[in-house]
Amino acid sequence: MQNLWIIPALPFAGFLINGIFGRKLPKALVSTIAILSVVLSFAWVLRVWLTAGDLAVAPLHEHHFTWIQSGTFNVGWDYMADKLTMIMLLVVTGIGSLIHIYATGYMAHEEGYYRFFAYLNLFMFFMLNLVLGGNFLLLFVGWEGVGLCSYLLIGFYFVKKSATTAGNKAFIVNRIGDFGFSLAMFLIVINFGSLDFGKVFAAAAGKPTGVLTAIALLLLLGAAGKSAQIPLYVWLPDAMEGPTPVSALIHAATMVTAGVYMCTRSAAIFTHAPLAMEAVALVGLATAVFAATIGMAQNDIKKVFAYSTVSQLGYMFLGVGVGAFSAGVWHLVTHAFFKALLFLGAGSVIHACHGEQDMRHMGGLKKYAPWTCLVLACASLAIAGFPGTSGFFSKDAILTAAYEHAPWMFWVGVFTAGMTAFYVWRAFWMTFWGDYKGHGHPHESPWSMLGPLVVLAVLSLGGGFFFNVPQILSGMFPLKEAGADEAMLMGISVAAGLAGIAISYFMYVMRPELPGKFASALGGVYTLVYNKYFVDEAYDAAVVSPVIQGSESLLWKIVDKGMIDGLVNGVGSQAQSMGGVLRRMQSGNIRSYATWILVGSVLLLIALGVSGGMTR
Amino acid sequence: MNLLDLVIALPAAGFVLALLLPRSQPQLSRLVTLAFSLVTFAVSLGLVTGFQSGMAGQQFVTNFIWIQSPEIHYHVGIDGLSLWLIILATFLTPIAILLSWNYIKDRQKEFFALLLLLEFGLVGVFASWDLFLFYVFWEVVLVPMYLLIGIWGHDRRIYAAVKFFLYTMVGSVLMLAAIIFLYTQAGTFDYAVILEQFSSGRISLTHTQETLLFLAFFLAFAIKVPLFPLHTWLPDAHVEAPSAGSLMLASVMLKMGTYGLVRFCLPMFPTAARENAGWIVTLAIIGIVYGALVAMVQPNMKKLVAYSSVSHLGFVVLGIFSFTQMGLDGAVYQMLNHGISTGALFLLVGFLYERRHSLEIADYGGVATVAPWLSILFLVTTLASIGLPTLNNFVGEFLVLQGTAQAHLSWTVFASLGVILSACYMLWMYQRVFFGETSEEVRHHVPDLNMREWACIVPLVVMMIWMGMYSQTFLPAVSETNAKILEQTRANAPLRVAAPSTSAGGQFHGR
Amino acid sequence: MAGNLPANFMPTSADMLRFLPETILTVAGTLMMVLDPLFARRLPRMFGHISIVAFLLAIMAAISANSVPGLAFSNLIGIDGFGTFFRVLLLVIGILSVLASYRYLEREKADTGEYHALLVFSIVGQCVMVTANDLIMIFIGLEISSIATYVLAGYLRDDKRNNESALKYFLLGSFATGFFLYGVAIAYGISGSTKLDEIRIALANPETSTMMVGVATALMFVGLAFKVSAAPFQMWAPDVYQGAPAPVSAFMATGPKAAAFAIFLRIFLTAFQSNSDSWEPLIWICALLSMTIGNFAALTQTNLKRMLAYSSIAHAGYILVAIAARSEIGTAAAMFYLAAYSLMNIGAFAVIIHMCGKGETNLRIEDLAGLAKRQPVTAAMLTVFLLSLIGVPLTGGFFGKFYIFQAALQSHLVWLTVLGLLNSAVAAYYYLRLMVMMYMHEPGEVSNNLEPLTPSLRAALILPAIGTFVLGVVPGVILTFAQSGAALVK
Amino acid sequence: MELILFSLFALVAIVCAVNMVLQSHPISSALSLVGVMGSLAVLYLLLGGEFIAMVQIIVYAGAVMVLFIFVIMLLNAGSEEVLKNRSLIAHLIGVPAILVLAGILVFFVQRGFPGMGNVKFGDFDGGSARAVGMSLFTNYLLPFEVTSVLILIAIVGAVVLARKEMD
Amino acid sequence: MNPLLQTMTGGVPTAFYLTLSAVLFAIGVAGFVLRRNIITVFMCIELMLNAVNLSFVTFANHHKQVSGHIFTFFVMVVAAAEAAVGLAIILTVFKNRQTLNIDEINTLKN
Repeated sequence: MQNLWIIPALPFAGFLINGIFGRKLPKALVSTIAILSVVLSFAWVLRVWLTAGDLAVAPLHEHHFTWIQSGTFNVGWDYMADKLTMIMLLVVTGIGSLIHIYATGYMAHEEGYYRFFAYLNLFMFFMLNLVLGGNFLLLFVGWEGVGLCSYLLIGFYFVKKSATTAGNKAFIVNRIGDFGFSLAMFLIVINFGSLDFGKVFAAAAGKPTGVLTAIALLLLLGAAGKSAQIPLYVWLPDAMEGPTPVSALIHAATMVTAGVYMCTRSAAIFTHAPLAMEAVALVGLATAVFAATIGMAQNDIKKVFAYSTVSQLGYMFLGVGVGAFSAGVWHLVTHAFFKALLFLGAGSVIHACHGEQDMRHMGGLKKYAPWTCLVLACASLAIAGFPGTSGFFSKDAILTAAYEHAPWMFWVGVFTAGMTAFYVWRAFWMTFWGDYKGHGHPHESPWSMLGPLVVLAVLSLGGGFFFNVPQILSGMFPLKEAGADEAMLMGISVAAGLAGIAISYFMYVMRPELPGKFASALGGVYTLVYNKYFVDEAYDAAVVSPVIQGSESLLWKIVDKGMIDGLVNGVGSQAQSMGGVLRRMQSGNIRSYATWILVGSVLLLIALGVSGGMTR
Repeated sequence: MNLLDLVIALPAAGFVLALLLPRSQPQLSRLVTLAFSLVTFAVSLGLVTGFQSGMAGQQFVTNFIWIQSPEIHYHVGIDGLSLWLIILATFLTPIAILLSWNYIKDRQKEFFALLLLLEFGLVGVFASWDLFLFYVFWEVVLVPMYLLIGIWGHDRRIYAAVKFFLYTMVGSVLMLAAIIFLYTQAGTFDYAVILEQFSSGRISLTHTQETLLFLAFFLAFAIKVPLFPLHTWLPDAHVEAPSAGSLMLASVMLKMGTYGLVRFCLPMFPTAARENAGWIVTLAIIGIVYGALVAMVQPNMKKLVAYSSVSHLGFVVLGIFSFTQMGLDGAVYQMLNHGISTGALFLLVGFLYERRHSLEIADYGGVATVAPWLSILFLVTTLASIGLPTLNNFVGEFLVLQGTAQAHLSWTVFASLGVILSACYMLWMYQRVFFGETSEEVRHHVPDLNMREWACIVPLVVMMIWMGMYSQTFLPAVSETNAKILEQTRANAPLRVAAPSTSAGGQFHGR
Repeated sequence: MAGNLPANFMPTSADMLRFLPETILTVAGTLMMVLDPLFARRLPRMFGHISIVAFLLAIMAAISANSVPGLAFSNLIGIDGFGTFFRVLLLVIGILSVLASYRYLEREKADTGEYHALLVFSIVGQCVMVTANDLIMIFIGLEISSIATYVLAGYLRDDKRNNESALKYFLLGSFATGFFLYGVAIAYGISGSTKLDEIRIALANPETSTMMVGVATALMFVGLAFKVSAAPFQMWAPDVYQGAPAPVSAFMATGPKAAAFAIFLRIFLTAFQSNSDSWEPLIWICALLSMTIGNFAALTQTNLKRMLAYSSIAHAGYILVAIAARSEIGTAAAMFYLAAYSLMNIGAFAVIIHMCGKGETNLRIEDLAGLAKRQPVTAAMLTVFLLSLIGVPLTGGFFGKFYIFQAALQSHLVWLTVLGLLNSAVAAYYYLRLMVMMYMHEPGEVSNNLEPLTPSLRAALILPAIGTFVLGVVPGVILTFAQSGAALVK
Repeated sequence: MELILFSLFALVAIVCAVNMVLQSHPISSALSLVGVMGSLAVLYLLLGGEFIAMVQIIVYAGAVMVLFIFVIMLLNAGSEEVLKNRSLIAHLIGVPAILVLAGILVFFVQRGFPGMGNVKFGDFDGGSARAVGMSLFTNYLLPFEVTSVLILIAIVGAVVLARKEMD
Repeated sequence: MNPLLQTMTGGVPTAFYLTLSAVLFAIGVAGFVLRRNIITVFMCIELMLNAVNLSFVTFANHHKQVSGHIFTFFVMVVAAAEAAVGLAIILTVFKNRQTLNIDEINTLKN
């Protein structure tokens, strides 16, 4: 028995302690509890990883208690762990611990310190549930739970309206995704009679393609919500309202990749639904390009990385979509390294510039914050796919698979890679080169923050070597032997990356006046891109305001108050007026009363007498 | 005189006793009623422990003839369906009393006494196994709630109270007609016997008769639920009622309707129920979406919660008329969930009202800064009511939707929209009330929870988590009963159709 | 048989026993007349006490008389469960009316002797009605009761409203009586007898012209429908009830009505049973009309007495539903309902008597405002009566309605039942208005300077309240008796 | 012979009755009512009701009508031309209703009793004072006694209502 | 059969009496509804009663029974009693209102 439950339990304990007593406890203690809980669960993960034997052959299963039972259907609170799980666990707990450590420094001077760490631990708990869950429903538990935590953490500065609004947006958009997810689950139960991964995937092969496609597409909708894919990506950029460690942990490294994990987990279903696979690939690709273009025109450093996250997630989906699940997961892992690093670095930059986020007011930081500069360079290299860095391997794996699937996808992917390299390095140059345009004196961050950065830097540089996911997962997703022209493809993608770096250097270091010119030259296109294609505005105009307006003026005021209540009250007033008529008959005059009696008796006489006459 | 009778009798006794107390010291009446309600709750827990799971029939039965002719029985008993609803009633009454502890200023003794009378009626409704008795309790509930709203309510209380009374009255008189008609057919009001006669085909109704009877019952229940478009009494009643009133109304009284549907409409008139399921479900779904949309734009917290109830109970009706085990289980479980979570919402809104004396969302904002615990508990409740997994509502909603999906996937698709929308209106309200800058009034008038309020809210929060995490405590009993009911809906249906309309059906023609 | 004496004309002791209650009352009434000049000044309350004692004795007499049921006085009267039920009911009504009158008479400084004497006498008349087996007795009883009531209605002779009420009641009443009498004449013409049982036999005979039977039915129906204030002959009721002294209105709305319904049942279910198929639809219509007119007209009333008058019209409608059922259970239902109705109605009027003040100045519904704060007991009692009038379970009103509609449904009067029940939902509205006033408004000056409940009025409130509950919770006590009585109507 | 008598007094009765309704002054109405009663008394005789006929004359035409006339005098009620009519209904609906009533009543009584023989004077003497008195004091003893209550009430009532206000 | 034919055989057809009574009754009703002087209205009631009495006596003759007469007798007694009370009521009304116009006695109404 590996007691997997300990893994989520530790952070949960941390959450409880900090959540309930945190306000009274000293910050030091709070942070120790928080960090300890995560680190310990990381340790436990390692222990399991080392002692658990070959998970590919015998995945771990733990049934704790029956959660829901109705008729023949039942869902247990089951944890299961195979290699995929373990990778996710390592990433989540590992990076989780790093970011916790980092946060102690970053949040040192914030209000509600304890609250922050409580939420963070809660997030870890749910994320680990998501990963460990042995059936769709338990996965869904984590799925919604992390959504909740992201809502809480985005709205951490709850006095800021923009923050809380962003939080709501995140939650609600995710709900739309979950709508798809839950429908998928209903279909699964109808067709498989269970939600256990084991049962479902075992039976998947036998089911009609139509059903599987429907399920897969609905799952994709869910994944798109969680992993910020078109059309539901809109929440992620706003999510940057949250503190930077949150952006790093939740909106870069772990939560947003849940979609990828879920698709990979349900590979058995997807592989039998080619149409859905195609959809996944297209969505991924489209998102990748789309987000990348936006990323090129942003000036808020976190926004840049946010869009880059969206785009990179698109990459992962591309990988999954073209059937290279392991590649997708690999990119997930490496991306976790360098994107976390990018965000944390950005955090340290912001920290250095006293909370300034606009890159146009930065620059020349390399002499004020050398370490930050260095680690960000590593990260940027990795994301640009510089040969040897972790990003290089994973991205390459995806692109190769894409090429085998459909060459044009490869080309688009490469082009995106170029753009990625461009905007990341654009950000890099704008931040560290040139001279400082901000206010105050920028300063290097404390070691509590730099420490994790360094670790991550090492990972994002070397992660590709000692973290060969396809190898690890070969048990689940057999490796393809390298195609003939792989070297060539590799070359092309690297070239694209380098080109991107070069162009950005040219434009932002050698000829800093160029970008402005470009912008004015491009004109309309530029404003379009700069404003993120007005997607938010479009959604607002097309969906949000009509719904609210309609509900307010039509449903509430007209239907509810006007029609239904009007009808009810109308009946009442009718009754009253009928009473009024009767009043007027009651004239008080004896003779008219007598007349009524007379009339009544005449009618009675006729009725009875005549009816009597009829009978005989 | 078994435990159940005790649970029924205690509140009544408390009611009388409280009325007899001297007007001079109201505190006494508070204590007495609280004591009674607590004892009742304790006793009712005995029902849980004594309840034998595994036998779907009634338990704790007491059955003796109350009125000779027409033969009317005092026949009470519980099964998995009524058990938890009774517990819900007994569980919430002490909380309601605590909630009103300081809030009620004038005529306290009457107020608290009426709460006990209400409890008496509610328990009775859920325990009755005699149609007449059921109707008696059904009406008994009406009066205290009418007075609670009308006397201790807010500005438009009278309009709300009368509206509430008349709405319910109209529905229930038709039900009375149906009950009497059944009596003329069956010669008894004893529900068990009537069911037996149905299933043995000794009563056989013509198709029209069955449909009309079904509709008569259904209307009464649908108004109580309330099912769109019969819901407009609810917002007024909630907004005008004192917090305790809203609490009991939303948490327990609305369940009378859904309970009636499961208990009576399905087993007695399966054919009609199945035939009419189509439009009923349509109304339920409209209610789900409509309620949510209207709730979204309410400026008043209680109204918002009220409309959210319309939406939530739409789920219950949906589950009931899916005629699937899961749907039914979910529906019943959802009754309890709604009782807990919406009850908690009204409780918390009540706390806010006691502080700020306003229900307008606009008058709040930034409460989280000054009252962190209040806002955290409110958040948990909010999350529960929008169906976050590991909290109670999720289990219910999931089962309902799953069950419905097994019946008609298209229904589920539309109903699930409600899940999205619920997040919209609840979170939006939460944001406007608790987040943002803290205004001066709020800063000064909104302290954090005090001990009494903790005592009120904590049990509910605990229940939310318990019911969300370990539904096995509650569901098995429910499932067994539901399985039986479903069995009846299947069993009775063919028999009725088979019954030769010439021989048996012919002699039952009303005009 | 003119000339030679019939064998059985000498009244036997059994005859005497069977007529004992009326005798007791008559004696008491006469006694009061004798004592009036002596004690009217000094002991005004004495007469009330006397009549209560008389009523109690009469109740015992009635019950003991029921132990030897049978015809008496050459079949002019017959003692059966039915008659006894109504006798006792009427006597109880008498007691309650007396209790309700004490304070009122004191307040109005009216002479008590004649008042109570008339009350007692009119109940004598009603007792004669309900036990009569012969149209002559019915007619005389009716007239005794009516004439006494005419006088009572105008008892405060200097009060314009009293005069008018008396005049209206008198003129229209005699007018209706004329019709009734003509009907009797024709019935006599057809059957050659005025005894109900003989008429029944004669009418059942296929030779008799059903046309004239119809005519007789119609004319008698007019008279009776007037007395029970059923639509379309209800118009006098609101004016008369409003104008008459409050205790008298209470009495008029219960005593004469109950008696009239008793003979209604007797005549139509025995004498005219043969052509019941032809009059049943008319009762159907009248029932519906009465319920609807009564309830809807009451919706807009502002005067308490008037509102109760309309409500009593509506309740007459409910009882007609029971008659339309034309079954034993229907009869029993009607009897039970009359009992419940009388209790709650007198109770409600007692509250009015309590609060109306000298000269009946406070009769507006608004005058009830805040009563629950000033006099919770009074308010609670009125609430009980109102809930019973609405028909909320655990009250006599509810069970009565329930029982009536059960009878109706067993006679397949489905639509009448549904309409009736919907009507009762409408009725709920105006009864609720009173509760709203008492509980949900702040006290007005009326309830602020309201005199405390006198013992007699307290009794007149609490006894009916208890009765209402008893009838609602353990209806068996009355029900079984009503059923046995109903069985005897033949 | 009988027919002539009947027609004569029937005519008188009807004429008086109509006159009573048409006369504007109550006194003349009262007098014509006396006329009606008188002629009815004769018809009673024809029908063999001697006793009733006598009572009709003595009690009715005598006592009761005198009482009426006394009251009319007492109140010196003038002719009612001055009184204005306040009930349209009575005329709009009343008049036709009355005509219908008269019509159907006549129709019914004529059709209702087919083959009722003739009234021949003297072939029924059950209306003699002896016969009536006999049955009044045997079979109809009870109502006879009970009427005393009626009379008593009438007296009390009249006294209560009509006496002068004391103190 | 033809009434005239009956007259040949002597006597008066019973139907004639009944018709007369019906007509008188109708006249009484007419008076009640149409006249405005209370006393006259009251007298119309007496007329109605008389009409009814005629029927009773006729039927008594037809059935060769005394009970009809008895009934008539009691009707007369009642009529007398009613007259006493009725006139007393009229007196009080007149005392308070100085009018006998039935149309002016209409203060009690909605």
